[in-house]
Amino acid sequence: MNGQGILKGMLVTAKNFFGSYVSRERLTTVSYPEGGNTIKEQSRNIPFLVFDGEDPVAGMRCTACQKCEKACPPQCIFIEKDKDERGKALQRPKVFDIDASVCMGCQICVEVCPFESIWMDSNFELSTFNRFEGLQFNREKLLKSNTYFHKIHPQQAQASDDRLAEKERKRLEREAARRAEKSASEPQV
Amino acid sequence: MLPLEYILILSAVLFFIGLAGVLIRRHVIIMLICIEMMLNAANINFIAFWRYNPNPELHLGPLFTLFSIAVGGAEAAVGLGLVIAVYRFYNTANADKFDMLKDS
Amino acid sequence: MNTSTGYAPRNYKIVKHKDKTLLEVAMGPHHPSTHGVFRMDVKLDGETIIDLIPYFGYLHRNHEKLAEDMTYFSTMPYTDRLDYLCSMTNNWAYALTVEKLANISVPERAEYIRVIIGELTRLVNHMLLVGFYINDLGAIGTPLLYALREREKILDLFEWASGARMMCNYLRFGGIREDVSDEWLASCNKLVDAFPYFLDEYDQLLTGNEIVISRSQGVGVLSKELAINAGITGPMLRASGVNYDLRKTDSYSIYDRFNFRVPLGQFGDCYDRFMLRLLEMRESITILKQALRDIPKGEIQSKVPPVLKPKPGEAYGRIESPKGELGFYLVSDGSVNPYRYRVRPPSLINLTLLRDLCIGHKLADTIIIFGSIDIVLGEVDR
Amino acid sequence: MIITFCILSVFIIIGAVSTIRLHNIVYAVFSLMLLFSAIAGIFLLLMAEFVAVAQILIYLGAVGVLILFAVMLTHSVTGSSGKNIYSNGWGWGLLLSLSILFATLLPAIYFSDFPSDPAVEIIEPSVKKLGMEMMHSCVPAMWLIAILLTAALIGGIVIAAPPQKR
Amino acid sequence: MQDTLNLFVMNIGQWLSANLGTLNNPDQIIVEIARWLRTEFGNWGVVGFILANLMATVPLIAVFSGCFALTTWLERKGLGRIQNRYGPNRVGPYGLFQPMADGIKMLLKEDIVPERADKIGHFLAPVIIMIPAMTGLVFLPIGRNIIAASIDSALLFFFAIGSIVSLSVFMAGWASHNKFSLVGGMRAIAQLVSYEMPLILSAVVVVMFVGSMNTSVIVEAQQIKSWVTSDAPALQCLGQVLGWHVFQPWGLMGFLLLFVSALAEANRSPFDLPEADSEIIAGHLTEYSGFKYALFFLAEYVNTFAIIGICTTLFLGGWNGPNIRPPWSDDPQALLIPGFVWFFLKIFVLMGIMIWIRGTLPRLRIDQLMGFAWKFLLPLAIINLLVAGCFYHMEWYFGWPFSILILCKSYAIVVRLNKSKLVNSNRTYTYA
Repeated sequence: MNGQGILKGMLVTAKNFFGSYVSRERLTTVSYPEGGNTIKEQSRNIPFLVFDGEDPVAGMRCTACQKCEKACPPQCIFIEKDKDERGKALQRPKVFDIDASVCMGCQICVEVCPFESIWMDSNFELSTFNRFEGLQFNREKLLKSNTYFHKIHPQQAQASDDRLAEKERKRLEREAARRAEKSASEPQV
Repeated sequence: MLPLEYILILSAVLFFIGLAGVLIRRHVIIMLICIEMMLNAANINFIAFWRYNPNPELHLGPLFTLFSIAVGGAEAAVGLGLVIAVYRFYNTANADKFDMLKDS
Repeated sequence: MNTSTGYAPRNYKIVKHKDKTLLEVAMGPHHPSTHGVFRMDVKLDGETIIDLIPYFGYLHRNHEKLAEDMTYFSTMPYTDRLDYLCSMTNNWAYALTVEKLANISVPERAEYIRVIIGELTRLVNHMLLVGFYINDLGAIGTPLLYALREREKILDLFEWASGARMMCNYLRFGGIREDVSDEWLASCNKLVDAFPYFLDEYDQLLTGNEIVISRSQGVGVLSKELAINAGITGPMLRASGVNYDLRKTDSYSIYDRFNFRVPLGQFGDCYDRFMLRLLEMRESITILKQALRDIPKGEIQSKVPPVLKPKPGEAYGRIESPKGELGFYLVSDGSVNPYRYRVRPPSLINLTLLRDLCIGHKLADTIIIFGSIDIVLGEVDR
Repeated sequence: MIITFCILSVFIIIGAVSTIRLHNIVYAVFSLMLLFSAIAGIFLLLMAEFVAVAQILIYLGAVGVLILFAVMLTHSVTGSSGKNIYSNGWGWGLLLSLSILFATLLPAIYFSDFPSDPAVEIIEPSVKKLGMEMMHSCVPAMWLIAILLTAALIGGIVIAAPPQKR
Repeated sequence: MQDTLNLFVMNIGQWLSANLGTLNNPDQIIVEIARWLRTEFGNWGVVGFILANLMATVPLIAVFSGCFALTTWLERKGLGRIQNRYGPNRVGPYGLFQPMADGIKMLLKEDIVPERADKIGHFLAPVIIMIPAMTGLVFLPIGRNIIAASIDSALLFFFAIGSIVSLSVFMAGWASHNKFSLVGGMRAIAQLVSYEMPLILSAVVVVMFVGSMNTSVIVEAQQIKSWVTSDAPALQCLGQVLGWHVFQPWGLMGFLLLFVSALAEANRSPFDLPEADSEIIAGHLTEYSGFKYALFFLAEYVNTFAIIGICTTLFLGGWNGPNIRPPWSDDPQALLIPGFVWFFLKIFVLMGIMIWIRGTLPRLRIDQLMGFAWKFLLPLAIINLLVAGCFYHMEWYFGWPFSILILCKSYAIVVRLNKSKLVNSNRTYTYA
């Protein structure tokens, strides 16, 4: 109990006290509204749906295949298929609800989606005044343009565009190959 | 100014209440407290007579009161020690129950 | 002696015990230093503890039953919530078990990144334990906030790699979800080089401190035999001097490539457990340095069918999580979701000894002993 | 002078009576504290400054706390005692103390004549003189008090300590 | 009433012009204003009499409550910076209005009294804790003759008043009928009573040297008279500083003992067991909320100020500081910098040290706390008393080495005695 340990400890706190005025590395507080935020490129919060072009509903990538609805652990996605005027099922969700109060941002829906249509948004200021309507994100609230996607996740957006372009190219090739093979079979008859 | 009789009456009344307390109450600690009260009544008298004494610079009153306060403190310590020891044996602080010596 | 004065029932009970009257106090779920919702019913004679009954289960979320009707893949984010302080080691243990069950191989680079992430989580966990332990001792937050300051840097790395700070959900069966960029590895290197400086500062502040020494030495002594019989694992076991570290014995994944040492305590009291965490942090840094030095390039996830249907059978995978031996036991009946999903939580098994360690100590010591056992209620109650 | 004296004596009477009449022991001790501080006020009034300080320090600070501890040790935590708090022969006790008060004390004061105001107007309070006096003329008394205090405290501890199992 | 008022105002103007012109004694400004006010109140009859008495105590309460507000801000800023974060910086510039915000919050908070607590004790406890806190300030000599009451046995009165704190803390603990606060109350009594011994014994050393318990006499004695009256300004400054008791060997040991027991008496950091928030929630303050809690808080801080004030008066030379005689003034007693500046500077330095200690050290356990008081501080205080006695009678060349040797030796011995056998602090860790 001869007090040296205590004095050494006191020196450390003194060093930190004066250090916090001097070295930026010690004072790591980010004062939130003014000091800006530390959102990284990959940080994720609540999913959103991507659409190409101008009209959100027309350019929507999602084809309501309901894979994400089945895979979502807390079951917070609800999808209803769209029907055109004659009652034939359309490849588009009429209702696409995500219950933001249940969603835990685990990004499983993004991995499961074959059409690269659902991605994670990094905007975290989602506070609303009522728990029910405010946090039920319907289709209109979820749909965001591809340019927005490029703005928040540049690399991911670029990679997904390349994959889509690649798929498009392969489909056209198959299309051309089938047309070529059909045209090759037709002239003999 | 303040006649001496008033102070003496006050200490007498305090002494009476202390004595009454000892005789009336059955709880041991309250009896000890009342003894303290009687002691304090005596101290008031010491100081009162010293104050009205023609040559108070002898400081006999305060000296004697200091000694009596010291004795009062010691007595309280020993008294409470006894109370705790007796309580541990009898498991009650009620003075009427301490009748081990009575030949009932 | 009739002491009830006709009021509503009192929030404490006077209990007769042999000849003394004891005060039974509920160090209830709403107590500032129980690291979450945990209740200890303590019988006090003055300040010394006569008897202690732990109550937990306040945070039970039915994790294992939930996992039985979800696919293997969907349970992965739930394993983050087990020991919410080190989420990635839970993912790793779960992924390891599923890989053993469906014998999926893991590429080199993924193994290295898993080791790096695992050791970073060990740093985070040990820092938090030391910080909260000293906070229970009474230093108003200073050591805790130094630890939190360093933890922030590591959490930024996690967010950069996996997208979330604590609930990372980053590991997949057969590898990792996303690759890690080179800048990430560079900043990880910078952090690992700067870390020992923080540890020296911590040593100077705490280990020599007379009050810390007198408050925690000789408190809550755990003997070797009792530790082994009670199935204690992790730093608490090594503090009593038993040399049992899964990274050395099992040498799972690629731990046999790194040479690092395992510190052992001498007396097994609170001070040893506290010191052991500090020494283990230094060992983790040596592992991190070696891993960061020779991490190869390459793909990060082996081919895995999107909907995993492992053959019927069972597997038990375990890793050395910062709190002890974290094990997952999976029984699959060939269908999409597991037949039985069981977690071996190190915190719960270490907690069973709380009563034996606390009897006879002061009220203030129970908080210290409870703090040194390193409990996270998410893992205890599942 | 008279006004302060009356206030203090009212406090003294209230404190003393409530110490006896109160059922709850802990309240009785708190009223005892009030009594001791009023007595210290009286000492200050009579210009015995050092004695007032000693009274506060010893009685209020130490003996009062000692009694509180004793109450805590001997009582349940609530501190309130049973219904009837008076010993069974309490009427006779009251009669005896009343007779002592009116037969001996008050007549003694009434018949002997005392000076109506103090001979010396202001007494110069000096602790140094008191100290000198104590060290020169009353040294044997000091020794005696020292021995008595140590003996009393050690005795008190020995009695109160729980019996150690040999 | 109207004419007396403007008569009063006119007098002030005329007095100021007369005195400020020939400011020959800046140190005594407040004293002269007070004397002038007292003469002014003299002819106001009973109201004047009451005002004259209030003039001694009301500024005292106002100033030290202001210091309390400043210290809460200082404490939160200091602790924040020690922990590498900003202290409060949202309320006003650099968070300066934070104490006000806390005060208003405390006022608006609902004052919950637990249903099973007995109302009288619960209500009286904060009242009774305010008495010793405020009366303790009366004996502090803030300036040269700026002191509320310079009683002959001022120091003993201070310690006597200080011992009432334990009573009110127990009442708070016992009255709120909560198991944790009862444990806190019992701990508080044990700690306060057992730390009074070293507190008083380490203060007795100074009384032995100065020969009187009057605080202003003690402060007067801490000047080297010959140097102060000499005319070289450097010598005057040194005269007022080197005279402090802390520069004597026994004085330094006495100061350290007094400061450590002051930490315990004011329930500050390593000894804040009564309201140990990690073990027994807030000890005797658990069931208090709203303004009663603020009263406890205020009383605790003002009690800390009182005890630190006594530390500065006894050992650091209350209002003595390196100030010189103003060249333009004629009377030899004049000083340039007013005394209370030094007094409050020293108080805030000691308060800063307490905050620094609070930011670093963990808490002792109750039995170690008792052991520390009885087995560590008390013997050292008694040895210090003996050494000071010999030092008083020895020549300085004998006295200094003798006392330094004895004090260091006794410190080492007491430390070795206290090092308990089973604990060996240097642990070796084997690596497998």
